[in-house]
Amino acid sequence: MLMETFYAFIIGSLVVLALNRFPRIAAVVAIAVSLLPLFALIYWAPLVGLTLPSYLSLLRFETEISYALGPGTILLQITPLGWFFLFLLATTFPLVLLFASSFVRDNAGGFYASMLLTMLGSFGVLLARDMLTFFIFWEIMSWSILALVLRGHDRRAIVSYLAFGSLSAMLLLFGFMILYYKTGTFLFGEMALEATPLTLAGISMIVAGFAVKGALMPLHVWAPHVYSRSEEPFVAFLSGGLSKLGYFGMILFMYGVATVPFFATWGTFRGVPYFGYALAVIGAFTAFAGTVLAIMQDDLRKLLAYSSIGQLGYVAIGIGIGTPLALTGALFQALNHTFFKAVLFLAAGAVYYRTGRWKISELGGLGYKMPFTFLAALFAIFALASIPITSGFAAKWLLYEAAIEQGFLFVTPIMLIAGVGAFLYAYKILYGVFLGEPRHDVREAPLSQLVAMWILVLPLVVFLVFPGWVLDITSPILQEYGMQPVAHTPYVITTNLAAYNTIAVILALIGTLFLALILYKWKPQKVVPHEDNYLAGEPPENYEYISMHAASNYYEPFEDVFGGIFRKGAERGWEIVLAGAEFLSNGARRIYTGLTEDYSIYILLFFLVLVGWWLLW
Amino acid sequence: MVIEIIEKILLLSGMVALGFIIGMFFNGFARKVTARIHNRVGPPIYQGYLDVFKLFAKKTNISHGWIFDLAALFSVAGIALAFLFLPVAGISLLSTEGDLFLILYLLAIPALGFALGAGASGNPNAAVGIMRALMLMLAYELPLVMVIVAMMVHYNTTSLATLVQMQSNFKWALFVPQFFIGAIIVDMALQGMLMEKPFDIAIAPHEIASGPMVEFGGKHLGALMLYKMMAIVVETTLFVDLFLGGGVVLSVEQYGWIAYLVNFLVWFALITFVFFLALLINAVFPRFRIEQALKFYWKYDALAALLLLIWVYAGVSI
Amino acid sequence: MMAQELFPQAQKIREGRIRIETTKDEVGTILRKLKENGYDHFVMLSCIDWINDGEFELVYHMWSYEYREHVMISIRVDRENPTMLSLRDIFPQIETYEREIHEMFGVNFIGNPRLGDFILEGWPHIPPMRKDFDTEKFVKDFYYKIPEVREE
Amino acid sequence: MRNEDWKKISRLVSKRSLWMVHFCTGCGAMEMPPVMTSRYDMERFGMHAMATPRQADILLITGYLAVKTLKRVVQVYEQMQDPKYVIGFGSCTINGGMYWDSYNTIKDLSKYIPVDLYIAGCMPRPEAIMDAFLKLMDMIDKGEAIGWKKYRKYYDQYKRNQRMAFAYRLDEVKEIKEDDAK
Repeated sequence: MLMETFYAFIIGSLVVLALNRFPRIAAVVAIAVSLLPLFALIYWAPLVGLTLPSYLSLLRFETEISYALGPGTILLQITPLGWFFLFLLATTFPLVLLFASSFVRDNAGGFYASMLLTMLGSFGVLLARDMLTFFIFWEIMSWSILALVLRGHDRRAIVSYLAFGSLSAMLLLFGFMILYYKTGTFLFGEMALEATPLTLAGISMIVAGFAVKGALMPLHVWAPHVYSRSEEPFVAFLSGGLSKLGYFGMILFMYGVATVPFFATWGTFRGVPYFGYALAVIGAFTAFAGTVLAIMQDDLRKLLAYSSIGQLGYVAIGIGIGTPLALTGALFQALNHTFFKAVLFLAAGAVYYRTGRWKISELGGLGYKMPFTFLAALFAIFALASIPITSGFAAKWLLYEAAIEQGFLFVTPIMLIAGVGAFLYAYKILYGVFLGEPRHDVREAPLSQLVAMWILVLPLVVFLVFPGWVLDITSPILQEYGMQPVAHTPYVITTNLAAYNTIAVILALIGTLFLALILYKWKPQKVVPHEDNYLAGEPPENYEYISMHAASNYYEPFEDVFGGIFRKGAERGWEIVLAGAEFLSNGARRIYTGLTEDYSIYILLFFLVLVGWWLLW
Repeated sequence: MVIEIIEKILLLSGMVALGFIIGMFFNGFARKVTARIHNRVGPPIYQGYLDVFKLFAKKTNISHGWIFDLAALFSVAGIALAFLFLPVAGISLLSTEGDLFLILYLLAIPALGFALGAGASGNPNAAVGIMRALMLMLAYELPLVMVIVAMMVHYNTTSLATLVQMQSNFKWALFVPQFFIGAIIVDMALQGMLMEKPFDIAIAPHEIASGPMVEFGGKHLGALMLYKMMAIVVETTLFVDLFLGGGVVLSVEQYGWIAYLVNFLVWFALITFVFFLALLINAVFPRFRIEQALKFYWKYDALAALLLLIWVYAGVSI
Repeated sequence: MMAQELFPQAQKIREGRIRIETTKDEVGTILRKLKENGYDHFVMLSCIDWINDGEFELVYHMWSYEYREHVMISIRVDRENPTMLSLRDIFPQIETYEREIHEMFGVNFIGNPRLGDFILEGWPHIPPMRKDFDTEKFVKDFYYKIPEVREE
Repeated sequence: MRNEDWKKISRLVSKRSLWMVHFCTGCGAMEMPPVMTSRYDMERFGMHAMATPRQADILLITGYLAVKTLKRVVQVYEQMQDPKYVIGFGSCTINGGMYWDSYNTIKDLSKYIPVDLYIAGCMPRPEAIMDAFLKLMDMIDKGEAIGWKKYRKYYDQYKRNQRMAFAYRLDEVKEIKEDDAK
């Protein structure tokens, strides 16, 4: 019932729109519809070598379909790559809607309808078998995202999204046209690309178009505005799920349509094609700059937005390097990022829901007030900082290994230092929001929000112990592209350079924690209130004169050193581009004088050029 | 099977205990050396043991809640974990199960755990101290990872155990010209890692009342002292493993248990020496400001590391 | 311009030390004028309790780095109801001295918003620097009468 | 091992590792640098200056205490963790010293917090300070330095005296009793 799923989404979105006045019922309907991709995911699981019990697959979904729609045909087929990204989107989506059921208040029907359409588009994109289908669903997704961005009522966000969205669409369209022109087919499977500069330009355009969606620098400008001015459940899905579609497209076109030998025609650097190397360098730069910018933010949403950009830079590095190890790492990083960033955005939403504040410097001390939100966020932050007690580390490890395997001397340190930078902003979130002086007397977040967050935390914990399970589902993707899968067992990943045994780490950590616990429980302790704090002997009645929470301008020395270089850098660059475009179009306007004589001269010149070209050729 | 597991567990806990014992010794050693440089008598060399014992013998122990307690737990557990993943005197207990990247990230567990607890105390001094510590970490990690990456590419491995093995028979990385410079760069980074002067910015007792530790006392402080002392052992061992062949001088196959003993003694002498170098700098320097530290590491140290990278890059492709 | 040229009533006590006796209303003008003419350092504000005259004397000390000259502007206020206008708009640091004088002598400076507890927190008696406050008696009646901690 | 033995060992070790927080009021702080540096070197005994009362064992009060300062001293003292010891330094802490007739300095520190040891003199020489440290270590060893136990036991009396001083009035007692009744 593949086509029926699409109909269900369309009907579902109409129904929730009609149920605008009953947000609860609308939420239930939307969640019910949103579970369909999940069933599809389960039914298609054998494709990636997973055998799930048959009672889980309640509904049957075709693996391949061609559906006549008017003059054209919609061609859909599930591939391992599509399955992997569907796994990210289909698991996040219902939970995000669950969170939204208590978060979104006004015009809820519109919200759910747009969300369902977004998912419809993504579902189609992931299943598309040819470029036309891909483009149609891509545009459905993009425009329904615009509908959701419009709900934020922020001019900057809307304008930047529109501008970069159209740029992305334009680049994709041009790229598709070039590919069609050179190969004569729309089907991904039948395209045989010749290594000509034109095809390379086409592929570059397509990759650039996807880079906009993946918020790769310098095409990221829309992301911080959109992320920081839209509703949190949507942003969680946008950052967690939808931004991955850009990277899905990149992998599809760089390794499915084009191949490594195709890129290698133009030379390689340490076994990596120059094209991929450039992408990896851009990715590394994005990871570093995104991290530095995230460190400087005070708005929680902006911080998370820049952190998203930075973390997705790693995915781009992996795709750029393009060895089996790197691709596995990129996919793993995409998976981790989906879950931890969704949790973090949802936790930020929960904090906002209770306190009504976004600024980190105005929050504080919520760890004791909202312990479950805090713990979920803590896990996500550990994953974000890739501490080896969550699955976050395995992905980064694979990427580092891949970079070292290729002998990348200059990209790897940037990746590593961006990883260290992640500790800085991770701690800024922890301290500014959850630790420090308690400033808000609030309750724990509602149950629906907690459930959504904690289910999203689950994969981080599971794949910590069994990173091999992720490698199991990425192996078919690599095999499809003719690559050797990474050697692994459920908990040991082995590369040419070293091995990583998660069980050893976890057991050793449990052991040492146990030792520490013995040491620690040896003596009883007394819990004192927050007021009993050493401030050079200042008695608590004078605390009103002292700011106990040091979260505003937290990394001020850092900003003193780096602020000038990074702040506003990208936007200023685009402003220059804009000024250039304006200058050029002003120049172009001068040609259109409105005089018949001038136009006849132009036509004459045109013919002269044509004749000259014909003569010389 | 069961006996093997028990054996392994005993070995590992013995290793952790050894690490703590050496760490506590280093505390007294450091104070004694500093005192002698200051022309003082200084405390007895076993002072570290007394201090830790006293802290755990305190009658009241004040906590600020369960997040505060995580600091003590995670700092001790995390640093012990990092120690287990290091090859010590050629003995690699768990070091084949992970690699250098894992160790670099394992070192973040105690740091972040500690930061978590310090932040939970709600003291502004602690927050400022943590800010400085994290920024210092960002500062010294850049030259450190640059040199480490250069070594990884040069030796074509990321595993520290393999690296130590490749340096056996005195083929120390220190004797390779480019990594001699690398060792100097990393030694400077080590000064920041150990938080000795001029990089004791995060603690700075005279400015921000010992920074992150401001609210810790009694057993909590005892746990943190254990962490700091063990961190000395871990960080110096990392240096010794990277550049000085991990202290392996005799091969175990040839000499049997004597080799273990000798290697162990050599390892101990080497880490003491590395720490001693840091102490010499510590004893005579005042303190940097945090911007100065950041600029020092990112300008001079990282620039030197960049030259090293270029050298290695040229060397590899020839 | 030096203080003596500015104010004819100024007396020279000795080299580099000038004293101007004036009234409550004029002190603001004098301070302003001195500030404009190189006497840019406000040193301090002091107070003397002339208990027999029934007056407080407030002395504003100014210093000029240019002329190396110390100018003391002295005014007298009524002891029973001591009030004075706050001059914190001329030199902001006067605020602190006014707080001190208020606490130690009970002079009320109109226009100073921070006349609260300063050094003595919650002092219930008459201001301690007044000459009719007997410190020795207070110490004997208070500090020495606080009981020792009895151990059973 | 019996509890007594354990206590004995713990005292034996604790006395060799005394960490100190200085409460530097008045002129007494001037005498501390020689004690800490190479001439007298108190680190010989494992003594160390600490930054916060949470970490410290000894509270060293060097000089006179105004009532406002006393508030801070009490706060600092209560933030220290048991066992904790107080050393009163100089005559000011014993009887007010040269401030015997000041309306604003307390005369006898032991009325407000329990003092284990006084160092007489104005100023005490560093030798006297070293001697006091040795004496304190001896007292700890013998179990005589029990100021922190006294503070727990007679908490009401100490608090009453403190409140009297903070209010500059003897009749505060009534209010205190009412507070306690609540």
